[in-house]
Amino acid sequence: MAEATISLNHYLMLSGILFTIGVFGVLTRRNAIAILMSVELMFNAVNITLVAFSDFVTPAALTGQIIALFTIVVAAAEAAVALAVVLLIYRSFKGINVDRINFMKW
Amino acid sequence: MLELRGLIDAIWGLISGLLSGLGFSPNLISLIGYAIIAAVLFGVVALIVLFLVWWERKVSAHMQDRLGPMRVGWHGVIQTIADALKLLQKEDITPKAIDFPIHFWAPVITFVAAFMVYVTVPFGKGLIVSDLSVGILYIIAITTFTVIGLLMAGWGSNNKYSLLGGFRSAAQVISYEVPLTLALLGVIMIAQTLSLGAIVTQQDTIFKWYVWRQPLGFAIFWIAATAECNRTPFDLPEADSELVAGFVTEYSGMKFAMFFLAEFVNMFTASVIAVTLFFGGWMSPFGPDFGPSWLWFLGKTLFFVFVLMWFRWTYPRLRVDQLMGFAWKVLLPLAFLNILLTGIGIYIFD
Amino acid sequence: MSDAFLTNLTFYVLSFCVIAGGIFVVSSRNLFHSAVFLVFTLFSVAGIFVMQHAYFLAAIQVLIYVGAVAMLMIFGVMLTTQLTNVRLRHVNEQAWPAFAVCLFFLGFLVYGLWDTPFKISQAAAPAEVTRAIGTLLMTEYVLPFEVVSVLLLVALIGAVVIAKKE
Amino acid sequence: MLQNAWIIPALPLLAFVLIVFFTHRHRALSAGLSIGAIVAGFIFSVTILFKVLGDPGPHEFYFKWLDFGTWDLQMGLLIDPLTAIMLLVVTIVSSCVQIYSVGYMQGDKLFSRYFAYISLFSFSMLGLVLANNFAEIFIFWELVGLTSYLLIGFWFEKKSAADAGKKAFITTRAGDLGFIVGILIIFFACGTLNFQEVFAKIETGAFAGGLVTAAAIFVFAGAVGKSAQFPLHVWLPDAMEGPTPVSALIHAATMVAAGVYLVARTMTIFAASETAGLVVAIIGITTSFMAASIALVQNDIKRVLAYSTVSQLGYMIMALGLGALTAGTFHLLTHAFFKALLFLAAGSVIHAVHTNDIQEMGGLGNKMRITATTMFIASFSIAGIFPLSGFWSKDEIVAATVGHPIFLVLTLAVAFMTAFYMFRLCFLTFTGTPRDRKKFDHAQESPKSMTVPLIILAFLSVFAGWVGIPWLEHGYSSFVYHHHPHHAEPSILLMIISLSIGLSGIGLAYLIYYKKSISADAIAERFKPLYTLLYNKYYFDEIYDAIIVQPCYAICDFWFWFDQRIVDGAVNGSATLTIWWSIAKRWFDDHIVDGAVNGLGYTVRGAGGILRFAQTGRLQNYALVIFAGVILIWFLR
Repeated sequence: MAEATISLNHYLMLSGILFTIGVFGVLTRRNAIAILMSVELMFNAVNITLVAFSDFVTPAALTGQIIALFTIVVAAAEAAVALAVVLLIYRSFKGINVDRINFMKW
Repeated sequence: MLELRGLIDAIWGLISGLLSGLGFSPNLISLIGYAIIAAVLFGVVALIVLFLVWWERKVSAHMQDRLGPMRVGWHGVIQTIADALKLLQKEDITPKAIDFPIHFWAPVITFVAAFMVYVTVPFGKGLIVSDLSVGILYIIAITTFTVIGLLMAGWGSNNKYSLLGGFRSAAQVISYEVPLTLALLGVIMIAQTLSLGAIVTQQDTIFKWYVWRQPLGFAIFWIAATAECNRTPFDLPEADSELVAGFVTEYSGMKFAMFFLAEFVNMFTASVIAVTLFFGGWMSPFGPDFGPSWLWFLGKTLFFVFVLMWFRWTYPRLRVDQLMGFAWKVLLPLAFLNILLTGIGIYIFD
Repeated sequence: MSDAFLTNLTFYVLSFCVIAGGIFVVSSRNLFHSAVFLVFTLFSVAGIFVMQHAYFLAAIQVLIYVGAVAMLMIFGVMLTTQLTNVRLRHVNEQAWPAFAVCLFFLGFLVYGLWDTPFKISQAAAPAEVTRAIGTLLMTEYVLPFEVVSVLLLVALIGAVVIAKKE
Repeated sequence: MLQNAWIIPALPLLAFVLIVFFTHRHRALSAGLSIGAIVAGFIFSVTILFKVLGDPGPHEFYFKWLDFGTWDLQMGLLIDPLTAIMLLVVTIVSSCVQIYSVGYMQGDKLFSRYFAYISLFSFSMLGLVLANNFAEIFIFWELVGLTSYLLIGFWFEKKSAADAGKKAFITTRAGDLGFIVGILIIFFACGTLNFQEVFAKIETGAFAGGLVTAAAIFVFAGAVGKSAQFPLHVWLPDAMEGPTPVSALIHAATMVAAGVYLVARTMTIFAASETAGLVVAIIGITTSFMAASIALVQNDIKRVLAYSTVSQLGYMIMALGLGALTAGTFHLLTHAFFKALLFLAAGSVIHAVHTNDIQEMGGLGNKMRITATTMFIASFSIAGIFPLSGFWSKDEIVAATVGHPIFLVLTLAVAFMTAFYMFRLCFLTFTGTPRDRKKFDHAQESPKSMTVPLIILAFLSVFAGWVGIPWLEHGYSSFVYHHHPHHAEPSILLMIISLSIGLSGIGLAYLIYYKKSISADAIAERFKPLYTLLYNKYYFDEIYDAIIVQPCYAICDFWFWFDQRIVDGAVNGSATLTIWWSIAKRWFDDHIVDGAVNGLGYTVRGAGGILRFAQTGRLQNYALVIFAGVILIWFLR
């Protein structure tokens, strides 16, 4: 098998597919927590990209890994705050379907 | 002196020679090797756990001035095996209202996660499957799967006692994981490595045991580890008297056995971490190569398992509000203090 | 049978796990199942990290995502789901347009990535990656590190304040 | 070791912070913190003294505080024998005073605040002593001024105390203006503020001539203000409104000595200019003589001591002006101890009888034995009686004036007056019959926490001067000196003269106030104009009021009038004009501008009514559009 080894493009493709799945989830799911999960998928897709570039392009500098580390931390903070918001929405609207929360319309 | 590494190498040499003689490719042989290692590891840990179950029963019995199992084998040594066989044979009752896949996979995940830890545990000189460079972190990370298993069990059973038990257990395990990790950080700061193998070799005499330099860290770790294992006085998730049996209410037969075994594996794991990080692991206290290393490891670990059992039969259970308050208001600040003191110590002495 | 074959096999298996897990996360009707698949996906991503020699990051991924973020999600699911067996639509009415747009986006992405050459460096990674990351965090990236720590504190307090009952 | 000397001032600062933020509700803890910090500082100072005895240095440690490229401001330590001695003096006196304060301030509702201030003062004073450059010394200089202000006005609900605080602050500020001008001159001339570098420039002659004289005199102006020298001495007697321990610490032993210390520290500058030296000496002796004469007739026990302080500071300044650094700083050392003791003993008396007026005291010696004994020891010391501390240091100063006949005569006159007024004070307070029976009956000896510091200081008042006995081979003079050790030949004749002058002063006081064989009133009657002049302190306060304060008020009145009439008139006039102009503009606004704006508004509202339906209120709609838009833009790029 000539092109046997996994190249950077493979990882980027994987990342792209995962990102697209995440985007689809964000755009279509009605449940707020499902949307948050989809956002986490997008974060992970980005992390794969970062680490892939770090591994293939700048293996000595580790920049990608460190940024990915920061992404993980920020994602954790985001998840905490977002879930707090979701809980608040749940208490105020007796439900967390985002298409019910549409009173900011015309 | 009786080091097992040589024996293992010899046996593996025999097997690999045989396999390559049969025309297997090196890759396949190494795959088969991994499989054998996994099987042996599983067997060893399972054996230890069987022993622990029996031991716990004996210890508790003697603490209460009873005899415990006496009939099956010498002093009831093979009682556990008999019990396990009984559980295997029992009907696996699956309630109708459960969320089947979740209910089914919960014990499996718990059980597998409990065993995955042993990949990077140094059992003796050279007896380590893979000395990961991020060893401690790996163990901490893998143990979090236990929580997933518990929550799945609690949710999947579709039963209020199970759900409450799952909730309590998850909250407890997550809360105590924070001080536990921070307590281990002290050792990591001093050792300058995350690899368990390296940490063990740094403690080659009794005087270099990290417990002397990290007494507070060890105390925090040990309390948190007791809570992590859901052992008394922190056994609220299964508090029989309040929640029937918590998240295992709806489980029976082999699935129940998996939870049960996983609990004992976790107990053993906690002792292993304590011994490895704070008490020199397989290193003998009197300098290197004093007696077989795996025996030292086993002896130290079993001592700590015994301490856990001792706790269980000595202390009453905490209330749920005391439990969380203790983790966040006492252990966590103490763990931070420990890190601060360690930092100052390193700054001053190194 | 070669070493490369094993690597490829691992990659494709892991990729399959990631993608299948992801699809289940966004398509499962049962939120709890979504959450469990999220855990599965995130764990597989940790495997991808291991393949990319980012062992520390893999451990952190498991610790933070599986141990904390996914756990939060599960808690969120448990705290907000009313236990009714009414089957509701789990996607909104723009599902098909969104699907089209996403498909287009994916196609575009695949087209773009198929043959693009990158500057692959052959430089060796630091011997002790974990130590190198630690050193970098305390030297070159100390400012982002501090900022992130402040952010975490703010998020912690913010989450408590927001979620607290009046 | 020596580079860690910064800990000495840091400890009181820490105590200050802790008291202010944490322990201010807890009296014992506050006092303990404060005393603990300064006693620790004292122990550290002793070790530093021994280090410096081994290697006099000067040792300098500093870091760049503000780096301006070509030059920088430093923060640092300069440790030489003078610093070591000053550290010791400050920490000893401060320790004694703080221990004393525990008893003296007991029952005051601002007890903790008092200790916080005292700690802040100790920090500032120690920092001042350790400073290695003009900028740093000026910062601490102002800090001690601030704490002095806070402590004088400590009982701020009393108007006189608040006023005295302000007076002290403003008067010293006049001197500080000179000081900062001096610093600027030095910086202009040398391009640096570091003491060592400035001195080096002077030694090499790079900084010389009139500029040095100007710099020296301006710097000296700061010392004049802080050390209460003529003509800025008026604040110190009023500063006695503060608690007595504060008077002992700040206005007798340490802060007022800061001026002397400043001159001693920058001795090289003064030595470089004869004119400046002469000015310093003249101001010193003038102050000394004037203050001593005022002290002769005052009746307030603390004011007598205050004028005595001014007078003794004048002594030191004069000695420094005459180039006798050893004599000046040696007197600073001994004076710190016996003057702190005098104040603390006076405080003990005031504590007992609740009055400051010596005419209402008398006969207290039997009731307050420790206080009386220590006060007499201090008085003998200040009068220069052999072999107490004061004798040796005063003798050094007298020896320094040999060769300047006018100075010599005036110095001896001051010595006579000093002995006289000190013993007038002691006899009126402790001997004879009680003149106010009620207060006498009420009086009793002060508690242990007050008497123990008195005993410690009495011990020092007797023995501290022995380090400077002129026959000593390696005494004080071979430790603290300018350029080269100054070994004044011990002159027995001079010693006998100064001793006999001191004794005759005591004798006169004994005759008038103990034996009553000469009537004090008769003398006062005889020299009525002189007595009135002295009693009213040469009318300094009144003169300053007439030539500075009243003109200030007059100027203020004028500008108030100007503001009311001229400025306000202009403002009002322009306002009226503006109103007319506004009315005109309003019409324009209502009809022309609003018309245009409303027309636009109607158009926008119409368009919005149609377009608003794009706002579905659903986040995911927006997100889809955004995402699709981004892809589109990327695609069309």
